[in-house]
Amino acid sequence: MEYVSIDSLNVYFFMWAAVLVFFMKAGFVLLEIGQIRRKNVAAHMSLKFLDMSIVLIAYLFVGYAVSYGMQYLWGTLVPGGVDTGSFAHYIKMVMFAIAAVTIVTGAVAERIKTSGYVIGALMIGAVIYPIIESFAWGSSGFLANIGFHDFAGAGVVHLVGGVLGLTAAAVLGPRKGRFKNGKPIPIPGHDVTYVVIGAFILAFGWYGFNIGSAAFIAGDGSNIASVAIATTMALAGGTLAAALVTKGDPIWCANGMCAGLVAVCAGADMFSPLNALVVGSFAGLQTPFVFRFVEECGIDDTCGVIPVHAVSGLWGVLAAGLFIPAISLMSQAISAVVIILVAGVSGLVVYGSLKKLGLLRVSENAEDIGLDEYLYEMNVYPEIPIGRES
Amino acid sequence: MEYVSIDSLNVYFFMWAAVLVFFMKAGFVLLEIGQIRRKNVAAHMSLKFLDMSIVLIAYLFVGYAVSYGMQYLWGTLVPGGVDTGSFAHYIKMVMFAIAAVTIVTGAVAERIKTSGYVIGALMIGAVIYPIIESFAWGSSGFLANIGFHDFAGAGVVHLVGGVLGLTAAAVLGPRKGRFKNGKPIPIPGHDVTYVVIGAFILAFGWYGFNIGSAAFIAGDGSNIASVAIATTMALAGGTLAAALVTKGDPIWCANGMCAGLVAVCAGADMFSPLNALVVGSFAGLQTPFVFRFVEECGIDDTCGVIPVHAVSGLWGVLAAGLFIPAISLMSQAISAVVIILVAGVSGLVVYGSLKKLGLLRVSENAEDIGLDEYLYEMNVYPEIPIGRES
Amino acid sequence: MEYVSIDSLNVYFFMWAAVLVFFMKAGFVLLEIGQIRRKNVAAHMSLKFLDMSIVLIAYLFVGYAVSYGMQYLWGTLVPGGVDTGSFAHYIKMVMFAIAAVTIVTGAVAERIKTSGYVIGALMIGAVIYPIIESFAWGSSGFLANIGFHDFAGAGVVHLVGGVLGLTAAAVLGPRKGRFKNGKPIPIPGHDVTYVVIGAFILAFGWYGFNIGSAAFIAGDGSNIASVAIATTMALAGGTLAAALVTKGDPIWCANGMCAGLVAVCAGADMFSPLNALVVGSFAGLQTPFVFRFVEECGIDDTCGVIPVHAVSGLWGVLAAGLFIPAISLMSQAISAVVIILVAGVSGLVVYGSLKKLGLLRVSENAEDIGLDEYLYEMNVYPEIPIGRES
Amino acid sequence: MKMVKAIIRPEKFPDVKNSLFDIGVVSLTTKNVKGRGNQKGLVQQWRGREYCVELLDKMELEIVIIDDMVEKVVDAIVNSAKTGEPGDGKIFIVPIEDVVRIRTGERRSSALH
Amino acid sequence: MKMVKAIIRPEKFPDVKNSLFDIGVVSLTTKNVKGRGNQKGLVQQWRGREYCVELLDKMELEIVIIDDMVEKVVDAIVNSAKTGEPGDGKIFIVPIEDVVRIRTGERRSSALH
Amino acid sequence: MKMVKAIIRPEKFPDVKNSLFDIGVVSLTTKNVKGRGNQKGLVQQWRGREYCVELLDKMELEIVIIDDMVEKVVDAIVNSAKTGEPGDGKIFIVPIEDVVRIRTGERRSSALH
Ligand SMILES: Nc1ncnc2c1ncn2[C@@H]1O[C@H](COP(=O)(O)OP(=O)(O)O)[C@@H](O)[C@H]1O
Ligand SMILES: Nc1ncnc2c1ncn2[C@@H]1O[C@H](COP(=O)(O)OP(=O)(O)O)[C@@H](O)[C@H]1O
Ligand SMILES: Nc1ncnc2c1ncn2[C@@H]1O[C@H](COP(=O)(O)OP(=O)(O)O)[C@@H](O)[C@H]1O
Repeated sequence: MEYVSIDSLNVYFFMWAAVLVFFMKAGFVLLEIGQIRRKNVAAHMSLKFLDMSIVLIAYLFVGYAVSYGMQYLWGTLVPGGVDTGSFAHYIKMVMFAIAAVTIVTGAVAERIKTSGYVIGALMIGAVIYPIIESFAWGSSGFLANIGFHDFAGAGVVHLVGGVLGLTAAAVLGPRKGRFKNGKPIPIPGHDVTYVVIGAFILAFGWYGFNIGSAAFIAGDGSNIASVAIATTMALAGGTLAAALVTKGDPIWCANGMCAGLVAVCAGADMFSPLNALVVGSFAGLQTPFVFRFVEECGIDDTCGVIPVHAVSGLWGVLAAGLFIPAISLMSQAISAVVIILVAGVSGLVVYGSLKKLGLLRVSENAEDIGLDEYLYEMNVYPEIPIGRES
Repeated sequence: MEYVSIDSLNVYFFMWAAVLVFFMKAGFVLLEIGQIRRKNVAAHMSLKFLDMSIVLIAYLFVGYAVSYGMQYLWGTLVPGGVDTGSFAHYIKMVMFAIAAVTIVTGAVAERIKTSGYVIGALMIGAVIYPIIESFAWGSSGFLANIGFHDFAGAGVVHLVGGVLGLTAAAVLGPRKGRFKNGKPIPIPGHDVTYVVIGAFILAFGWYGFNIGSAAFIAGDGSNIASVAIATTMALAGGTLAAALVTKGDPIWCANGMCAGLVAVCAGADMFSPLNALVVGSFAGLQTPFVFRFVEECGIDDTCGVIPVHAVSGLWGVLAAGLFIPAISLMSQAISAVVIILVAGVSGLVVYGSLKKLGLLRVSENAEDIGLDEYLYEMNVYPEIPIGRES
Repeated sequence: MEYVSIDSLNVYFFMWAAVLVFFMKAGFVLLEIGQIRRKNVAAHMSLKFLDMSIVLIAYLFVGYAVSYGMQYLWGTLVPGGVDTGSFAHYIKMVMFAIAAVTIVTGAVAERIKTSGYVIGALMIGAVIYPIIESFAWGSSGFLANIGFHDFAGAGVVHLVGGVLGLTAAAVLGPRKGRFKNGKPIPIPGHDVTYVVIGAFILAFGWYGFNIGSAAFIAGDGSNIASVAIATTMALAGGTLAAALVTKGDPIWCANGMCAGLVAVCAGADMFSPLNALVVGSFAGLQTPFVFRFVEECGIDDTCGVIPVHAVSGLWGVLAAGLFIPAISLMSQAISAVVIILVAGVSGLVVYGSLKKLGLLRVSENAEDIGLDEYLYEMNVYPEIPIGRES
Repeated sequence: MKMVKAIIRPEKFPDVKNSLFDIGVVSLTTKNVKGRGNQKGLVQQWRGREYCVELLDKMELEIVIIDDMVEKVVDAIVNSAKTGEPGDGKIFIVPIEDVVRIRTGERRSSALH
Repeated sequence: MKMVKAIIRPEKFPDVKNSLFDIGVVSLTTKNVKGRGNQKGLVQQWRGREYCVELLDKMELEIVIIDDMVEKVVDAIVNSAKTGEPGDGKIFIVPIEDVVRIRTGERRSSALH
Repeated sequence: MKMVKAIIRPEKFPDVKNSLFDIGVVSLTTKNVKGRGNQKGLVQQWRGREYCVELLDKMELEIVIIDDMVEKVVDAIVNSAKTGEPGDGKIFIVPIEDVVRIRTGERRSSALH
């Protein structure tokens, strides 16, 4: 009988994970479009297609090299190229990259220009995210060297995506009608079912994200099983805590579930089930309050990216230091600050410049009539009469 | 070259399966909300979030211990806890548990109180389901000892869930307007597409459920491949049979597909493809007729849980005895009776008590205006004008 | 420690892939119903259930034997049957078969009779597709012998499905109102979101299709990783190219993504990432233009099956010969011609005969009032008022 | 002939329909409308923050009848649609100069039923 | 001026539109309405069990015209909307006292087209 | 009493509502309607190919008021709904013979507000 090599199992394991992470895209699409108005749905989906395809390409040519070594520059990661051993790693990491980049759309929905958004996504996917990735996960990254532990990207993916979203939303300004005399007025989305199904698709893919963040499957498999348990408990805690403070409002349950999953990422490999439950619960708990606070600050975070990704990501990074003796809270805190600074400053520069160039925000007219009509003369649900009180 | 240990492959295999089973949640949500009215959709999704998060937690602390040994009580299943070997088993079984518990919502939709439903789900997930699980799958469970064979839970999961749903629906009483002078009046759901997509998501996850019910992958892999074949043929038979007796009505095709998948669970490891085809076909065939019969009995089984889970589960348990020489029909029958009794009596006690305490059924007013408006002042599709003749 | 046999890993790997391919069904359903009118949605979903269940059964009894050897005839592929080693292969190939067959619905939607469609699907699944499969993938298939390389079915699955769709659409004739004095008039579908989510589900499943087309996982796993990279780059190229020529129209992005995935199939095992990017991009690029051209020819290809499956499949087959030195362009071209001839002639015969027998096209009245009302007296979204200008 | 145009609460429609049936009025046309008046707007929530929907869902019935039936119809509607709370709606009486039955070309009151 | 208010089968709208166009009537307003009358309700199924939808989908046209056009418009509608089966619908003639074109403030018949 | 029946652009509704409010008119009923007139149809695309939607989304307001208010209401609507482009809509004045408040049974003008 022939036996299986460790490599072939781990490559297959990475494929499994990468494919699940890819599917998170469908989750993001549904989660987000459910929270926006029907008149902007096609345009929003277009952003999601564009950021995905552009980042997939940019990361092959540039991003992966920035993160993991210049020998990979310009797509030399090809059969016959430098390093066949990196194939599986590449495919996993590129899926992480498209997830990180696409977080931003949730914060800028219903008012950003396609051109500006795409340029921003390209900058993030090719440069900003890979730089931070290299700090934390690159060989001899400087955050890694000071002891930063971020197993599945609470910091590298979610805090980065969330902070970039925050800067973009701040630079863009709120949607028309979102505030009246400084008071926030909710702009209901168009489909709560999509929000919920999107969140479940995300959670499904998240198992690939978290479990697949293991560098290999240990001999008895316990390393990946314990990640799965931590992930599950954080998901449960995030959902339940959000439910408790909102009487079970399904929009918040969906967001709380995601928040719990974000927070657990940093220490999913080392949290006990109880740790994970607590970490996830707190993430879910803060979500509605932070969302409200962000609103009060005059920032229009369309889909709640700031509480779900930025704050939960930050909390997750710190919680790993708090709960796990082997991880230094100080290292975690310093790393969080570094990440926030790098992401925040880059975000301000990128979106600030785009604004200066007039590439960031659609015209008031386009916002009024809706981006779908404006850009595509398209009605996303041609047979459903329009029922919103205008 | 290093080789892969059996353990690490099997743990990974369990993770794959568990993650697929987790995703069934999204399938249940869509399948069920498609069959209810729009005015109750948010509230229904809230139930699904709540039962999932609560059972995930309760099963960690109590349920798994009830099923598989008191050494696991109070979450001692932690890194550094009693038994790292159980991690992967735990994660698979907790996903089975959330599936079993969530079957009930389909029978009680559009009229149950959140509090009552959640208490019921907690009782089922922490105690009732684990007890039955321990009988069948626990080490030296007494049904296992008399030769009960239930490979993937036709009895333990579906018959239990279906019978609990039946008791809950019976205790709750029908939705307002469901019967007129004793004659059943259909209350159409709001979205047939959701019913169909939900069923396909369920079937997708079901492969994880069934294939993942193997305790390990055999050396030549034939054990899991033959489960996959049986599952596929049962799915085909269930769909086709339901189609034939309903002229291809997609709601029934969806339900028939699920019924076939339920029925094959008991003997999916031993059924030949032809066995599975016959078993699945009969399950699909009975679905519309049993649904009609249940209606005539005055029971309002909103989403058809009784034919799809209870009756198909029962049929599957018996069919394993009928078709597979190595399995005793008598043991299967006795076990089915035990399961029906335990689930039925517990269901009557739990839901009966909740009714007594006034925690079971929403007010007539809430039912009239819709649970979403009543509980959340929420309109689940804010831009779609309301088109139902009231 | 016990080690894992190559067989058990590969069987598990096939199961993973097969289950993903199964899930493509949900993607096809959403992609297609999004592109049709609401009044025909239930009937269309019924076709999808019927073709799936019938082909699953027919392929077990006949199709697999036609493709891979008469020893498998009449379902002898059973435990205790001829060849346990074929189980896993069977389950993978039957999922490929249901995908191939179901491509046709996209071309004939909104006007085909259930009976005619089902008979056609049965012919394809039991005979036509297996014959072509045996040419290319069967032991000593004659196309295989002349050096035809079709790793994941750009020719065998997509070109076949697309050409059959083309013949069916041509024989059926266009939907009422699709052309006015020979000028094409678009008939908008009912849900662009479904189109997009359907495409993402398809892409997700496609990873199973492509990666799972590997006959085994190589010792270092690099064979499956490089398939994954090629698949990803083709998907990115197809999406981006379609976006560029349509200003990001999400319907075209969705179709372009699928077109890229089709085209990469033939050489996904040997394309470099750059090859795959170019191959996918061209597939995405041609999609809107070919669709327009097909329209101008007076053929009503409801969901764009011809550009996405037929033309992209053809391009993929040729591209493998163009870009990969080890593959003969001549063999690819000859094989493409053979496939087109066999599929085209069979399609004309089957659909032509069905037309003669009056089994192909619904009555004008049924088309007017909608198939759902006509066949099932069903309103697929009972609470959404009808808003299309009739 | 007159058109009785009644704006009612949608949930009262089944009762109104029945009491119209009792006085022999079967034919009618209905519309989903939105209205505002004395009744306060509806408070709704999104992500837990309240907003007010000013225009409330109402149902409009249009019933064309001979003059002699007007009071009967008005009474039937008032009695069956009333809850006593603001928002019960209004009835407007509109003159109708002629009626045609499309199926037959009949005119005036003979076209009505 | 009069308003011709016609309730027709939705599937007849394209024909009605064309025959109105032939007599020079372009401007009109349409609504999706539901109605009941002589036509029996629609039998629908859910899970294979039948139920009856009493209110049927109809389309309402409102066309405001000068008095002299009324008969022409009525004829055009009757001729194009008729199937001869119950449910073809009704036309109601409603007096209109004045018309204003919002764009210009024009009044009466000059505001009509 | 009169019914002022105004067909306006949906996006102008908030302005119209406010200017009606300014002259004390709160109560009104609205409908989503579709219309055609001088304004050209809307070009839409599907898969990049254009098609024309002939009937455009409009909003209809029905406001029943005492005769003395008619001119004020007309002015308020004209001023707030006008853009000057074809498609601004029309106002029709319809006579109303009586009004009933369902909640109280009140009649005529006292039933109006
Ligand atoms: N003057 C009016 N003109 C048009 N519609 C009106 C008028 N007054 C009331 N309505 C309609 O009747 C509905 C109920 O009226 P409202 O004033 O809220 O209650 P009530 O009639 O009990 O005082 C309103 O939502 C509106 O649709
Ligand atoms: N008296 C009426 N008042 C208001 N609407 C009416 C009246 N009679 C008929 N209608 C409308 O006309 C539609 C067709 O009428 P119906 O009686 O079914 O057919 P027919 O006009 O052929 O006898 C009804 O569905 C209803 O909308
Ligand atoms: N004679 C009419 N009868 C009924 N509705 C009309 C009439 N004329 C116009 N309308 C309605 O008013 C809307 C705007 O009219 P239109 O002619 O396009 O613009 P304008 O009033 O600026 O000339 C139309 O879409 C239609 O709904």
